[in-house]
Formats: sequence, structure tokens, C-alpha cells
Amino acid sequence: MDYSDKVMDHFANPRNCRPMEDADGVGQVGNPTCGDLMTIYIKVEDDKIADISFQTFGCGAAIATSSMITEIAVGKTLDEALAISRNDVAEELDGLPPIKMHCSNLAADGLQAAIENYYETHQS
Amino acid sequence: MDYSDKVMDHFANPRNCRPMEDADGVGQVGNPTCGDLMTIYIKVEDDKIADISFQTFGCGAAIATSSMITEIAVGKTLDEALAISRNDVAEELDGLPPIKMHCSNLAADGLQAAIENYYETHQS
Amino acid sequence: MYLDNSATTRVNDEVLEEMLPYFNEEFGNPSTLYSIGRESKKALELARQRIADSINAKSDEIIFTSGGSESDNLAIKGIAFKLQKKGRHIITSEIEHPAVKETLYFLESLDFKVTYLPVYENGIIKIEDLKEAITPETILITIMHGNNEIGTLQPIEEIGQIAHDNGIVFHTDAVQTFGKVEIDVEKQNIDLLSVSSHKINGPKGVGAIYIKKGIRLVPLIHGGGQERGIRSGTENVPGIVGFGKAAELACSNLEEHAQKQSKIRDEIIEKVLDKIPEAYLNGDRNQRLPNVINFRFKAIEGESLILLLDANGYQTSTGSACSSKTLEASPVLTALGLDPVDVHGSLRISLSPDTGDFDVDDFVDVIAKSVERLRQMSPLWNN
Amino acid sequence: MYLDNSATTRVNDEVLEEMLPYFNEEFGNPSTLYSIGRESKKALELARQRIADSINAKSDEIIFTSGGSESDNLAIKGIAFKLQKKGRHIITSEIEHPAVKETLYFLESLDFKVTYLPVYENGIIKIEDLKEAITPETILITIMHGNNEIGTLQPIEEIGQIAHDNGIVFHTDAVQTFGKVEIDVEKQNIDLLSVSSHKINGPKGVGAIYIKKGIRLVPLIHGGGQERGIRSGTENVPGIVGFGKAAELACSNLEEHAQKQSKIRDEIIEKVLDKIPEAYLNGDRNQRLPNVINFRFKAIEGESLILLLDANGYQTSTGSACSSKTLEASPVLTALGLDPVDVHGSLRISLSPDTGDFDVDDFVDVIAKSVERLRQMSPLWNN
Ligand SMILES: Cc1ncc(COP(=O)(O)O)c(C=O)c1O
Ligand SMILES: Cc1ncc(COP(=O)(O)O)c(C=O)c1O
Ligand code: FES
Ligand code: FES
Repeated sequence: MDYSDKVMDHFANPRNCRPMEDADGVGQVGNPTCGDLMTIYIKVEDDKIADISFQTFGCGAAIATSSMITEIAVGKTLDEALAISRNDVAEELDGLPPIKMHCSNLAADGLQAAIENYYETHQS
Repeated sequence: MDYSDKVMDHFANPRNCRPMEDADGVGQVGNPTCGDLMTIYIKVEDDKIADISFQTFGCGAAIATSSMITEIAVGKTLDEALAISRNDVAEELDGLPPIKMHCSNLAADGLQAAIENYYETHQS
Repeated sequence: MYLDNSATTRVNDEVLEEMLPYFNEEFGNPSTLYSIGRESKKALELARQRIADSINAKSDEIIFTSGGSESDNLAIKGIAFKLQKKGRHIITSEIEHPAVKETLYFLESLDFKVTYLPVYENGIIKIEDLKEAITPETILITIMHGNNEIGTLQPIEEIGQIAHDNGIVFHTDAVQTFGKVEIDVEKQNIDLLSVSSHKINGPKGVGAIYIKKGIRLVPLIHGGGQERGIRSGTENVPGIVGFGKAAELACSNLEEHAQKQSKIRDEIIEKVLDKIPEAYLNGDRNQRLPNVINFRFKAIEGESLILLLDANGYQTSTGSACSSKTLEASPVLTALGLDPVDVHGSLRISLSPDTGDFDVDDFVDVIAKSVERLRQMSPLWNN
Repeated sequence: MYLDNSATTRVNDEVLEEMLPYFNEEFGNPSTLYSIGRESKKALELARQRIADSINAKSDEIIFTSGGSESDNLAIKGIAFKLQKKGRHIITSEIEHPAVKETLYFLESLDFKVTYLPVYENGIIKIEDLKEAITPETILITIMHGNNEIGTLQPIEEIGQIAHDNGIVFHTDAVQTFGKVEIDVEKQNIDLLSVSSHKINGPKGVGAIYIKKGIRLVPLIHGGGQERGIRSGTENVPGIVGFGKAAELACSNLEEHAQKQSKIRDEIIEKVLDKIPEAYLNGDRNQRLPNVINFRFKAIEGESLILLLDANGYQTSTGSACSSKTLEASPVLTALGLDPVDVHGSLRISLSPDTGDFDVDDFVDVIAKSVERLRQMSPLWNN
């Protein structure tokens, strides 16, 4: 397994890793039976992501990609945030081992799920 | 291949290796197609082997056992000489690799053939 | 601190020293006729004798291979192809190493039938299950001696007895136990036994198989007829020399090494179970290798744990080295009947005779802190 | 003076030096997650790249094995088992190494059909014979690049072309040519190629197989999934590192080494044929490896000749190292159509880049005297 220094940094010092009691949207993806579960919490103000946090059960890459996506997403509009792809996450981390690309998928999916949850609970 | 020092000595300095023009008995065994051919020459006096020599086409063990059997046989009565077994030859050489035991067979057979040839040509 | 000796070990300095001349001084081919081949040949036979002595076998019952995987493949395919006319049924356990398991899957694709005996929560097969599984078609029982992930030991002496009572060949994968637990092929009724050098502080790429006199099998590698025709290929002389020396060192000090390691093992087990909530030992508490521990911790995932431990200077593993490539949940832990989520939270710690004295309290402390930290990140903890 | 480099070679000092750290410093398992495995993994991939570069392949087309014999077995059985539904006919030559020949005998026992192409007096197959042997059932052509006993080279580029024109997989055993004669798997139409480390001043017990992208085969050693699942077993990291370095050294100086060796080769050939009556060169004069000579001398037997040469400080061979165990006449020389008696009088001399300058005149003199001496002992000479 060859994790970049950036992956190791985000893994060892994850940013925004905490539950969020008063989140506006919560997304949970993954399956603990398969070894990964990721929860993304967002707070939305003016259609922008004002605050974001995560909790992750998973491998080093899962934790690092969760952390990284919170850094990428914060301050973005919801539309911009929805456009974040797994490649964006992997690139910002200076790459991921091929076998670990699906972990960044998980992060992108988690953020998307949180935004969808926000829309469902706030805009209908 | 692990030849004893004695084998190597008899191979490198074979005793009695020469044709014998006036032999009383000549035995030839082996098959050059199989990589070995041995000729044993004897001179008989008073029912004893007075002189003996050999020529051999074959492996190191074939040459060494030929040489050794001439040393063992010389001076023996024909009956004693007939009783020399392949094990006697191998023992005198401090042993032979298992795969090479048949070479000493060849030497014992060659001597036997020479004695038989002597009987055939002299006693009938 | 290297604590992943079940995966591989450091080559012992004495072992390396004994190997060195065979690379560039006594480099002859052991099959050649002239002087330079003779030293290699002698060295080969000394190594063979050393391996034989360490398991109470005769030296002509030992065949060198390229490692444990090749030995397992040779034993299983070799017997299957040899005896396929007699029957096509094989019995094994659910927790074999992939070198056994994948080989059996391959044979299944050729219409052999395989029974996988369950191992229950303690990671050990039941003799009754084995007895019931035997049919007139059964030609081979292959059950490992010590498990590479959880360290549990199978009752091989009894298994061998049952095999022989039923005229069935018994193979055991002893890659993890050789040099660590006493092996006596006579007493333990073993027909075929696989061992590997790099698990006992010998070099990688060398192994051996014990083949009881009278047992015949089809070779896996055909060719020039080395190793009595059972395993062709120019012999890896330096590697074999190193393996022989490593076996001698391991087996002549077996008791002492086992005692030293099981003391550390027990201390780690007690302290971890005591200090960390929802921490469990995988596999039987007593029937286990002196050098292997496997824990699971609720609500965390193993890879992230070993990365944290590595960052703190302790090199450990989640289980088998191979599984890091497939990302699949460990089939061994799954076979214990654990909750699928818990299977992902494993930590294997494996010692070796050259594991120096170390500060168990600090190690346990690092584990406890790391587990706590990952649990704080985990949506599964206290949710 | 060691002149049996076709049997095995001395490990080059630079090669050994590069291997050493991987025994007891960077000894990690390349499959593990943590830091110590990473260096091994890198070293493994560097070696893979070096082998790939030296035959114009891509690094993911190289799989490491335990040697030439395993590579041959994997190639041939792997394709046979993979394609057996397509057809069961294989074409080879009469002078293959036992690692190929015995593997084919094994497949014949499983009802595969094998055509053995004749090689004629020069030791080279005829392309017309190959064309005629092809049937719709043919799945594999396995013909060696350079012969290990007589040194002749087969026209592999043409063979590969014909294989591909007919949709047949082409394997070549390049154990003797790798590092000595240029190999370009693209240009030479090669699908599978076997190489071995210990023939090019690398360590014993390591080899590789080139598998062209897209070619699928059944593994020989099943298990943990190393080497992309094609060859399981913990990787022999130091051995592989040494092989990589040896390949780099051999292939980057190939031209220079070949010229130097063929000059000595030609000098020995000329002087022996000139000085010794009834001495003959076995195999084609020109289509041959730069480092291999094989003579035959009437009325003498080879083993006794090499023993005499050894006693005079020159280590040579009768031919293949393996044949010393079976005592059979060389099937390679027999395939040349020689008189059976003459087949026993062979002498192989094989050079290496580290063969120092030596006194060819003295060597030829020793051969001449030894031959003369043995002829004096021989009942076949002048009889
Ligand atoms: C139980 C067991 N069997 C077989 C093997 C395979 O051995 P090797 O890596 O030497 O091929 C291993 C180790 O990897 C093992 O632990
Ligand atoms: C042509 C050829 N093929 C295959 C082999 C087998 O290689 P190894 O000894 O590495 O198994 C050899 C050498 O022994 C050889 O010369
Ligand atoms: S979360 Fe599944 S492997 Fe990374
Ligand atoms: S004479 Fe046949 S091998 Fe010795």
C-alpha cells in the first residue's frame, strides 16, 4: 500500500471529524459489513456549505478522503459541491492506490447524500 | 558425483592399462552404444593369473574398476579370480556412488569372460 | 518494532553468513561431476539432514521447493492426480491458507469434491465432523497445523490417526508451526508436511515438503530430475543452506523460544483485554501458537488501526498479508461465526525469537489510544 | 578455470551487494501495508522493470518464478489447461530441455498430442517441417531459443510469425539466450518466454516468465494471489533484486560480452579441430550462442575426459548437468543423427562474461593430451 504523504496527513490528522448535532443534512453511505461506513454532516447557509463534518468507519483512505472532501466542500455552493467527483478528491490527495479509488467514491457519494438529505428535509 | 580418492587415483594413474598381444584369455564386456566397453587380457601360468591388463572405453569409474580388478586378480588362482565380486572391487576402491555400482559389475564380468575364454581356448 | 513475524521474518545473521559463500565461491551446480559441484552437493545434503532431524524424518523424505505455497500445491495436486482413479474426494478445514484453499478450488474445477470442515468459535475443527465427512471416495485430508491469522492449532495427531485408520493420505500445512511447535511426523501420523524458510528467520523463496517413504505423487515441476525427480530445477543452494541453518537454530532452541514468546504473548493478551473495552481475542485462548495473537475491536476497521500503530513505531497486521490486496473480509475470521462488522476490526501481533525485550505497557497503551481515537471517528461507536 | 557457465554461473559481486540489504534490513513482505513492506515492493518493481526493459516488454508482462524450470512448466501446462477445449495438439523440437520435454511427456499422459520436430545434423529445425506439423488442433508451439548442450539457435522470429499466422500461442525457452543474444519479444513474435537468473551471474532459485498482454493461462502455483494471481507465494525479494541487477548488467553490455566470448569460442574451436584428429563440433558452426561449444572425440567417453580436464584445473561438462544422474546418452546429440557410440564422447565448454582472459593454447593442449591418453586406454581406438 503506497499512501501519499498527503493521505497520511489527512488520515493521521483528520479535519472536521466530529458528529454534528444540528446538521441541516446528513448522508450515510457504505456498508459496515464490507468494512466501511461514512457519515457526512452539513450545515447550509445561503445555499452554501457553511459547515461540514464527518464520521468514518473504514480504512486509512476512507478516513483521508472523508477529511479531504470536507476541506474541498466547505464554502462551496450546493451545486458546486454536488459536482465534486472522486477524482477531484483523489487528485487533491496526490493520488490513491488503484485498489483504493473506491474509497474516494464513498466520500463523494456521502457528500451527495448529505446534500440530497438537505433538499429533502428543507425544500419540499 | 563423489569419487573416493582411491577411485580418482586409479582413474588418473591406471595400473596395467595396455593391450596384451600374447594373452591366454581375452574377455570383452559392455556395449559402446551405452557408453562402455571393457577388454580384460590375462596370461595364465600354473592355473594362476600371471599377468593381467585392460583397455576401457567408459566413465571414470569404469576405468578405475578395471585398474583395480587387475591389481586384485594378479597372482590369484583362476578359481579365486572367478570369485571376485563387484562388491570386492567397490570395497577396495573405498566405495562407489550407487549409480556407478554397475561399472564394477562390468569389471568383474570382464575378468570372468577372460577366464572363460582361457578355458575355452586351452582346456577343451 | 517489527511485530508481523507471521507474514515474514528477518534473516538471522548467522543464517546469512552461512549462505554467503554459496553465491560466489561454492557456486557450482550440485548435479555436476567435477570438484566445484561437490561442495554444493554436500551443503545441500547437510541442509536436508537438518530439516529431517527437526521433524523426526529421514533425509531422503525431504524435498526442497520454492516455498510454502509450492509445497502445498505439490502435496495436494500431486496426491489428487496420483490417486484420482481411487477417488476424487478431499477433506479440509474452512480456515486453510489460500495456498491450500485456492488449490482445492482449482481441483473442484476439475470435478474433485471437497468438504470444508467448520471450525466453530474457537477456530478448531471437531474430530466428529471429520469422521462423518469421510467417504470411500476420500483420498486426502489436508488440514493445517497452525493457522496463520489467528494462531490456533489443530489436533493433527488425531486427524492423522483417523486418516490412517481409513487408508487416507494426510497432509498438513505446517508453515506457521515449523520451528515454533514441536513436530514429529512419526508420532503425529503425518504423510506430507509443508514448511517454509522465511517464517523462521531464513531466506524467502525456499521451502520443503516432507514426503513419507512410500507415498507417491505426481510432480508439479517436471524437468531435469533434481530432488529425486519430484521437484526439478537447479537447486537454490544458498537459499537451501540458509533454510537448513534457520531450521537448526529454530528447532534446537524451540522450547526456550516458545516459553519466551508465550510469556510476552500472554502479557499482551491480558493487558489489552483488561484495558480496552469491547476488545476480544480471536481463536482459542490455549490451543495456539506461542507467537501469534489476533484481537478484534468493536467499531473500528483494521487497516486504519495498523496504520496508526505503524506511525507509532509498531508494525503489525490485520491478518494474512495477502488480504491487503483483495480488500475482502478475512474468510478465517468469518469462519469463526463473528458478526460481519466485527471481522473488519482485527489486529494480528506476531512475535519471533529475535523480537527483543520490549515495553509491553507502552505497546498496549499505544493500542488503547489508537483504538480510542478511531472509535471517536467512527459512526458505529456509541451510536 | 570454470568453463561450465551453461550449467550455472557465479553470482556477480555487484549483484550480491545489491541483494544483501533485502535479507536482514529491508526484509518486509511486499504485500504488507506498513512502511517496511514498501521498500521491498519498490525493489520488486524495479527488478520487474529491468527484466521488461531488457526484452522490450512492459513491466506488467513479467511474472517472477523460482527458475527456468518453473517458467517452462507454467507456460506449457498453463496454456494446455487453459486451451484444452480449443485443441490438444502441441508442437516442439526434439532437443528441448527436460523442463519442456518432461512437461510434454506429462501432458501426453493426459492425452495431449505432441509433435517433436527433427533438428537434423546442424541442430536446427526446418521451417517447412513446422508448417506441415500444424493442425487445426494445435494450441501451442514451444521451441527453445538457444540449446543448452550444443548452443544452436532456432529461428524463433519466423517460428513466432507462423504461430501467429495460424492463431497459435508461441512459447520459447530462452534460459540460455537471455542476456547473451538480443531478445525483442515484439519483433520476434513471442507470446511466452522463460528466463532464469542463475545462468546470467544472478542467484539460483529465481526466474521469470514473460506473458504477452492478453494471453491467459492457468496458474501452476495457486495461493495468496501474488504476481497478479499468476504465481502465488511470498516473493523471493533478495533473489528477484539480484536477478534484476544481473539482467541489467548482462543486457546493457550484451554486444561487448558477446564479441569477447565469441572470439575465445572461435579460437578454441579452430585450435581443437586443427590439433586433435577425429574431433568434431556438434551443432551448426554459425547459428550458435556466443559462449557455448560442444565437441565430440572419437573412441573416448565424456565423463572420463571431463574428470581429466578437472584434474588439470579446467571445469567443463559433457552436456546438460542433469544427464550425469541418469547415465543415458544425450538425447540432444542423438537427435543430431550421430553414431550412438560417438554420442558418448562429448565435451561442452561454456563461457561467461566473467571468464577472465585465459591461455587458450594451454587449454587446447590439455584437451589434446587428455584425449590422447584416454584413446590409448580405449579398446575402440585404432582397433
Ligand atoms: C499457513 C501458511 N501456509 C502457506 C504459506 C505460504 O508460504 P510461502 O509464502 O512460503 O509460499 C503461508 C505464508 O505465507 C502460511 O502462513
Ligand atoms: C534451456 C534451459 N531450460 C531450462 C532450464 C532450467 O532452468 P532452472 O535450472 O533455472 O530451473 C535450463 C537450465 O538448467 C536450461 O538450460
Ligand atoms: S473504505 Fe473500503 S477499502 Fe477503503
Ligand atoms: S561404465 Fe557405464 S557409467 Fe561407468
